[in-house]
Amino acid sequence: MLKLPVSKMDELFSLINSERTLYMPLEKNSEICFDKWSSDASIRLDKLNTVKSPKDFFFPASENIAAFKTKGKEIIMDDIRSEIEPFALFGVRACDAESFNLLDLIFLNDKDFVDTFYESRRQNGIIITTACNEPEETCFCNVFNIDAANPGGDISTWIIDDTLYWNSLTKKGSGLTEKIKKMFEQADESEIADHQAKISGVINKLPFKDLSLDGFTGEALIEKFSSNQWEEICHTCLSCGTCTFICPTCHCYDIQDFDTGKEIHRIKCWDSCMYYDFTLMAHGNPRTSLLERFRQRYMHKLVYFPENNDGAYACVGCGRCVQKCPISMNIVKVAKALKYEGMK
Amino acid sequence: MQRVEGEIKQKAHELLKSGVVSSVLAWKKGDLVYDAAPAFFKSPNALEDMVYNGFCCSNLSKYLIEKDSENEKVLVFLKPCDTYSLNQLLSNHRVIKDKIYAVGIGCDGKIDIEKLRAKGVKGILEIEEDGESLKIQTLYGDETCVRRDILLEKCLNCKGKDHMVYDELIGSELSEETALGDKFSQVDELEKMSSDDRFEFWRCELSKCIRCNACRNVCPSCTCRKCVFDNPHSGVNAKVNVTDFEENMFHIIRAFHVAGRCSDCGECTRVCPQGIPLQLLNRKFIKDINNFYGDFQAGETVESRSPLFDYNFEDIEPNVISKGRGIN
Amino acid sequence: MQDLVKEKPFKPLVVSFCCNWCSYAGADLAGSSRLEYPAEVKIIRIPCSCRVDPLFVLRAFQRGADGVIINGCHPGDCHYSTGNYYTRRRMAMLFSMLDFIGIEKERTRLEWVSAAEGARFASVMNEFVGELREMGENKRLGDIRCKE
Amino acid sequence: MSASALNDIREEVLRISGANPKKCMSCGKCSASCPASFEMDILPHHFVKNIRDGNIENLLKSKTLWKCLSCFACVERCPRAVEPANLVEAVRLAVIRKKGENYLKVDDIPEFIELDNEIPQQLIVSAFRKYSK
Amino acid sequence: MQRIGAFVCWCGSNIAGTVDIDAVTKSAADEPGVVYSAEYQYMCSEGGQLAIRRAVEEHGLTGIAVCACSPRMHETTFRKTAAAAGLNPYMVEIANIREHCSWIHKNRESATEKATILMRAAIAKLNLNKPLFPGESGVVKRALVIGGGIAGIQTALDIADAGYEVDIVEKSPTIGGRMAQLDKTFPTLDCSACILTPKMVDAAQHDNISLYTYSEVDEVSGYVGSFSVKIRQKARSVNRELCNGCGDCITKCPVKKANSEFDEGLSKRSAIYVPFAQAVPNIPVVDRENCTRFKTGKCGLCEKICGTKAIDFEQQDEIIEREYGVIIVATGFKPLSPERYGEYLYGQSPDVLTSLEFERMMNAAGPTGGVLKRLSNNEKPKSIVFIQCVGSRADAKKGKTYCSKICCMYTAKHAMLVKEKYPDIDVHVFYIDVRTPGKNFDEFYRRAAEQYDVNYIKGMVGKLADEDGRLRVIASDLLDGKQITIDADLVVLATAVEASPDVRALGTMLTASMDQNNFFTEAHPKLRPVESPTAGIFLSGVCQGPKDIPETVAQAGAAAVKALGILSKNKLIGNPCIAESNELLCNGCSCCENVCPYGAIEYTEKEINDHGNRNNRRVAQVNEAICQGCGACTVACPSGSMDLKGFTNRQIMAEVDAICRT
Repeated sequence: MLKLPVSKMDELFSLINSERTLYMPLEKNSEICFDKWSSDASIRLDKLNTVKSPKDFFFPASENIAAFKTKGKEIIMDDIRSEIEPFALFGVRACDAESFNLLDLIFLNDKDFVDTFYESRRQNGIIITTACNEPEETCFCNVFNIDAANPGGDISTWIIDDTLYWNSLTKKGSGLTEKIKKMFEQADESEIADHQAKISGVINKLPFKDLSLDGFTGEALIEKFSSNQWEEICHTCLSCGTCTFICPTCHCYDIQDFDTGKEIHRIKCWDSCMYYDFTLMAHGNPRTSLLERFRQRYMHKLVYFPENNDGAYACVGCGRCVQKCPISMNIVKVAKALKYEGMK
Repeated sequence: MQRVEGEIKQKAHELLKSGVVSSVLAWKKGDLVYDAAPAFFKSPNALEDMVYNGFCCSNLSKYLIEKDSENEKVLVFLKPCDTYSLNQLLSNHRVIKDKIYAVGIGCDGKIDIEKLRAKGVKGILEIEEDGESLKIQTLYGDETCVRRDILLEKCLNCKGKDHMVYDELIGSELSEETALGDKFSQVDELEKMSSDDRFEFWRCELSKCIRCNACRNVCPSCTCRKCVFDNPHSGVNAKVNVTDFEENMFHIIRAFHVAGRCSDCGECTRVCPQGIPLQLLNRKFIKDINNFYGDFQAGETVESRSPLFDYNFEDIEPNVISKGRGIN
Repeated sequence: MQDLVKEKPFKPLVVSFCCNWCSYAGADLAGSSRLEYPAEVKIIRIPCSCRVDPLFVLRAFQRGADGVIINGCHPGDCHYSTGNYYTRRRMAMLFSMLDFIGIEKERTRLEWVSAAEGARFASVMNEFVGELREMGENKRLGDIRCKE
Repeated sequence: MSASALNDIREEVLRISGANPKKCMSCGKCSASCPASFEMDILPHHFVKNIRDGNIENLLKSKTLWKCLSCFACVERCPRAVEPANLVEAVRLAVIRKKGENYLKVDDIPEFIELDNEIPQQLIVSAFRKYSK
Repeated sequence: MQRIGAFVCWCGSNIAGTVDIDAVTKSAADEPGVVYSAEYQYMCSEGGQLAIRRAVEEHGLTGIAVCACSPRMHETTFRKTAAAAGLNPYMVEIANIREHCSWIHKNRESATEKATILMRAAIAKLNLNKPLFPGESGVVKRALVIGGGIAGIQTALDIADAGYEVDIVEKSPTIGGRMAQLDKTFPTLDCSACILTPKMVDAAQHDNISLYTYSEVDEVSGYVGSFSVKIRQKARSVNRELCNGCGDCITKCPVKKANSEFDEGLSKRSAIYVPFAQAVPNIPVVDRENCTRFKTGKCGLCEKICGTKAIDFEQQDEIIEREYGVIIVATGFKPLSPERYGEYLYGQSPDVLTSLEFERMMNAAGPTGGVLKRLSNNEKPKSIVFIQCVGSRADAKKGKTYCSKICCMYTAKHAMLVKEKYPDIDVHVFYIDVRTPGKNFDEFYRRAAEQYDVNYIKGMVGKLADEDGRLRVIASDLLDGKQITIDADLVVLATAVEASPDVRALGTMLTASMDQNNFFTEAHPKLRPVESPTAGIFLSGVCQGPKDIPETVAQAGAAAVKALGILSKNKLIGNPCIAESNELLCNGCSCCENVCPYGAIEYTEKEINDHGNRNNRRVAQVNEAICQGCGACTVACPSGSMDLKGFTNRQIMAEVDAICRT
């Protein structure tokens, strides 16, 4: 473990930026989001979660994946793949860091169907996490065994009073650390123990800390699926995509074509299961009602995903949906409403 | 407020029990103190969770759309500003008046929890409304705040405390004008800027758009079965904004499609997760309509006809505006 | 080297919507009177100016138009009696909104051209293209994908 | 008086009166309705025409200015809402402002008003202007 | 996918002189959907059309793009060519490379580039064209004329003479209208009744004409070709079949104090009455408001005297439902009441009359038997003053903004009639302008001034004052610049022509647009002056705007011809480029309905099968027979469910895209 006075952080960022493009939560146009660091940027590491999760660094909202054009009556396909520059994300929270592992399960796990666009971004990105000093009332990462005091990623950091603690966890992390090591002093893990305990203390007071997901298993699928709770909880859902688009783990996308007049761009873009045209096919849509789409989202996160991925829920407890849903619907409410369905 | 909540609950209880209505559309208490979600209540027992407090911001009229297909009557509670939306929906035939029982309820302005967070208040556990001041308990100590400072943007430009349509009123004495000034002041400010600065301003704001459609889906005037932006046959559909142009187009067209029908309820601004002041676009249209064609407020009456579906022989020429010789 | 590369004069792309009954006929008259106006102007025939959806105007800008001009019958002369009155309100709203978000107001125009006003049609087009030449390329409302 | 000064007066008269002499169709209804017309050198319809044509100079000197009773019969009767009395009033004002000297002293006014509290404000103001020439 | 043929026309040197035809033809071949491209000297010639027909056959073309002159010139030609080749005529698009290109550009390079782009736009649109089929609807061979004045009578006679059945609905108990009230007509001074009465009789006796007097239109639905109308025949209290028109009832009626509408209230009539001697039909009406029997339940003298037992106090309004192919509006006018202009003392002095009242007084069958007298003292007047433009040419707040057109002429007529009969009476006419356009009109007016010594004074009357029983007219003589006073014994006001405000309700029923003065709007002010924008509704007479008798009759005939144009068809073939609503997308919000100038959009509650989801929805439906295809609704529709066939959103966008694709 290494450490460095907070006053030298700018110097550190400058050094990392010289190695690879550095992104971190910045305030710009009264919005805080991950953006390209510069010496005069307004850094907002105090902000717990950016509204937009940093998942778009690996899985962007839209991406051109192919292009075609015609020459006379001939169709020519263009290669539009571009080289991904190495980059680093600083200030990623434990929950968001875990979300990348979940996305890996989708885009990388099946070796026959690797999303190479995602893959090259993953390979080129280093995730530097920061422990959460002041968890919000909407946080429930502990439910998924994520520890805000041990935030994970390639490198974990803690900002405790005037000191930044730095700990590499992976080979990629160590690689970067090696290059900038000269700035740091050595530190001992015991130095952060008190701080970690303090964070755990706050987490123990969080309103949703006791949320239980017992019983959300494949065996209970039919009972959960056919629960009559769904109708009641989905009734006032607006079918907007807020929850999906700010969720760090949602990963559905659509493929659409755009004719620029000179060529066709084939665009991969985020989709939301809350939209009525999600899974719309030539014959129609297998999910015609709001209830079905709403149910899909939560069944996917809480039942289907863990069933297919060794029990990993497609949720990291970041609390974004709890904060931002226009009608205050969120995964916590759903989990509570369905708690007893299918419990033996 | 608590008394009004009691009366509202009692009214709901009474109408549900007597069978006048088969469901009640109101707000439901959640786990967090500021959580007041719109919800339907179908039995008198369920009414226990009903709540009416400073966080009940949702404009419930949106949920009345196409309730006519169901053969039942809904009791709905509407704040003064929500009744404009209901009227507009009635005049667009999106709601059938016979299928609803509208109770107008008083409102003294609703609280924007995001404004509280923006003040740096974290880990909010309890909020106690004590007249004009709020006592807030957080994970990190107690705070206080002046209520007026964290009112929703829409409440700062309140349209007034009169209900435009209702079957009966409850707690209208609660109503208190919260309007602080001219509702067009922000539009005026922007108009005074140079074209370049305005462009810069809207680029900054609209570039934040994540195209989640919350503004559209919450809007009581956006009631299309299938939005042009969702319709693959329209030629303009897209699921995300790939370029600046798409960000601009989505919001210009959305504002245009509700121009003359927008009841200025401000839900678009409230629900935008990115905090884009979308209501300004609608306000600009409202201001223009007022200036060019005479004062008009959509939803004031059911009979009112959108100025865009009307004309006058002497209407202003668009070039006069676009050449800057007219208003601005 | 730079001096040798002759800079191409800017040719604005103009989409001109003309109603079938008055303005299109006016444009025809400009043609049969051999009244010149810039070739940058391309005309789309529509039944009435009230057929112009703001989406079409935005679409033209997206695809690289530098100016959009809508032409209809003079107020009171509409073939469909009231169409152009609606156009006038709609375009007043649209133009004002474009201005509000910072798009140069001179890029959009609504003109009344009767079937007898061939000369006027030509002079309006000349004037409009002249203004656009001075203004230069439409950068604010274009779609980068369509420009490459 | 220079042409531009006269034009300025004309603009000012149009602004103050808010009337539009171009609406006049020369029907003469104003003159016909005017109870003071027998004493006027320039009849109301002619007055309007002069303003429309920009012949301000002779209006400034005309008897009509001081013979107009401001009874508004012409305004009431004018079929085209031209408001001749307002034009006369505006020219009168232009003259008064030029003269810069009031024969009726402001100090005299309270006494004057005490005669009758019921006197309409407009009458007092009109009379004040008229007799302070 | 379409198989498109592109045909580029040289138009001799008209196009080929400036545009590189070869280059345009070659690049057309590369456009999507194009399987064949060719050029020809004159595409519109027999040879050119034959080339197109052959190409369709040889290459299995589904659409034709012609790059040639304006579609306003030859679109119809090429549509016919397409039809002759077995294609749907709407699978044709024209790129206007002559008027919009070769004729206005001199530079060959840029003209060729532009022609190529215009060609591309036409092909882009054509790729999205669909065959269109004009709708057909049947025609009910019967016309309805609303209003039985000279306009209505003339229209009805013309239609009836052409062999079609016509119904006239007239509000009052007799046909004849305003013209029947007139004494003489200008500029010939012939007797109004003498020329009108035969027409009234013709109308009544015509086999093809049915009269519904004392009737009003209650409800109209349907559209051109098949309007469905409810006519309310008000209770006359006299059985039309039994009455023989003897008039005994009228003589017997004890009530003699009711105001005669026909005499403008200047004379009295009984409670059971016929408006005037020549009334058609000659069947009395009981004025229930004045009838003692209806007021008190007693009396019934008429019933007793009637030899045919035709009096029926129990009679009820009768509703008649009829189908019509066309409707002609001939609702006429009423004179504006001058009471609002206090300065004229109308209603205060019995010696101030309106022109129509004066007309009655001059009539031999009128209230005074044609003797001119002061109603205040029954003396012969020595001096008469006529005042023109009463209520006309005014600011909207003060009267009517328009010129009533007929007043100058009828005032000259009145002045002349007075002078003819009583040369010793002084006649003065106050005018603002004397407007006499029309055949022999100015001559007529000059005759009044020159031969009859009528004193025309330019200027308006300020006010009238009652001076010892005479009327002092205080006015301004503008030519003298002097104030004048004239002591008159009689003052006649030439009041404005005004459309009766209750016509607006009829306009709404017919969905026929009206202007702010309650005159019906014509479909085009110059080219379609007798048609309403609403198909199948025609305008006859003053209901469209002020007119004199010859103009009214001319327009009545014109309206009849236009109506016959429809009646003579067995089927109406519509323009297929009309609006179409996609019921799956329709919100039922009424936005489109609000802007439709024709009332072509209706809403119905309908079961919609939305991909298996069935529910009842309110959806818009475009009536193909009424829609004219302007497209106003398509933009008002936020969801895009309303689209215009032949000019769809996608087609126009495709054109935009093609033009911008540089």
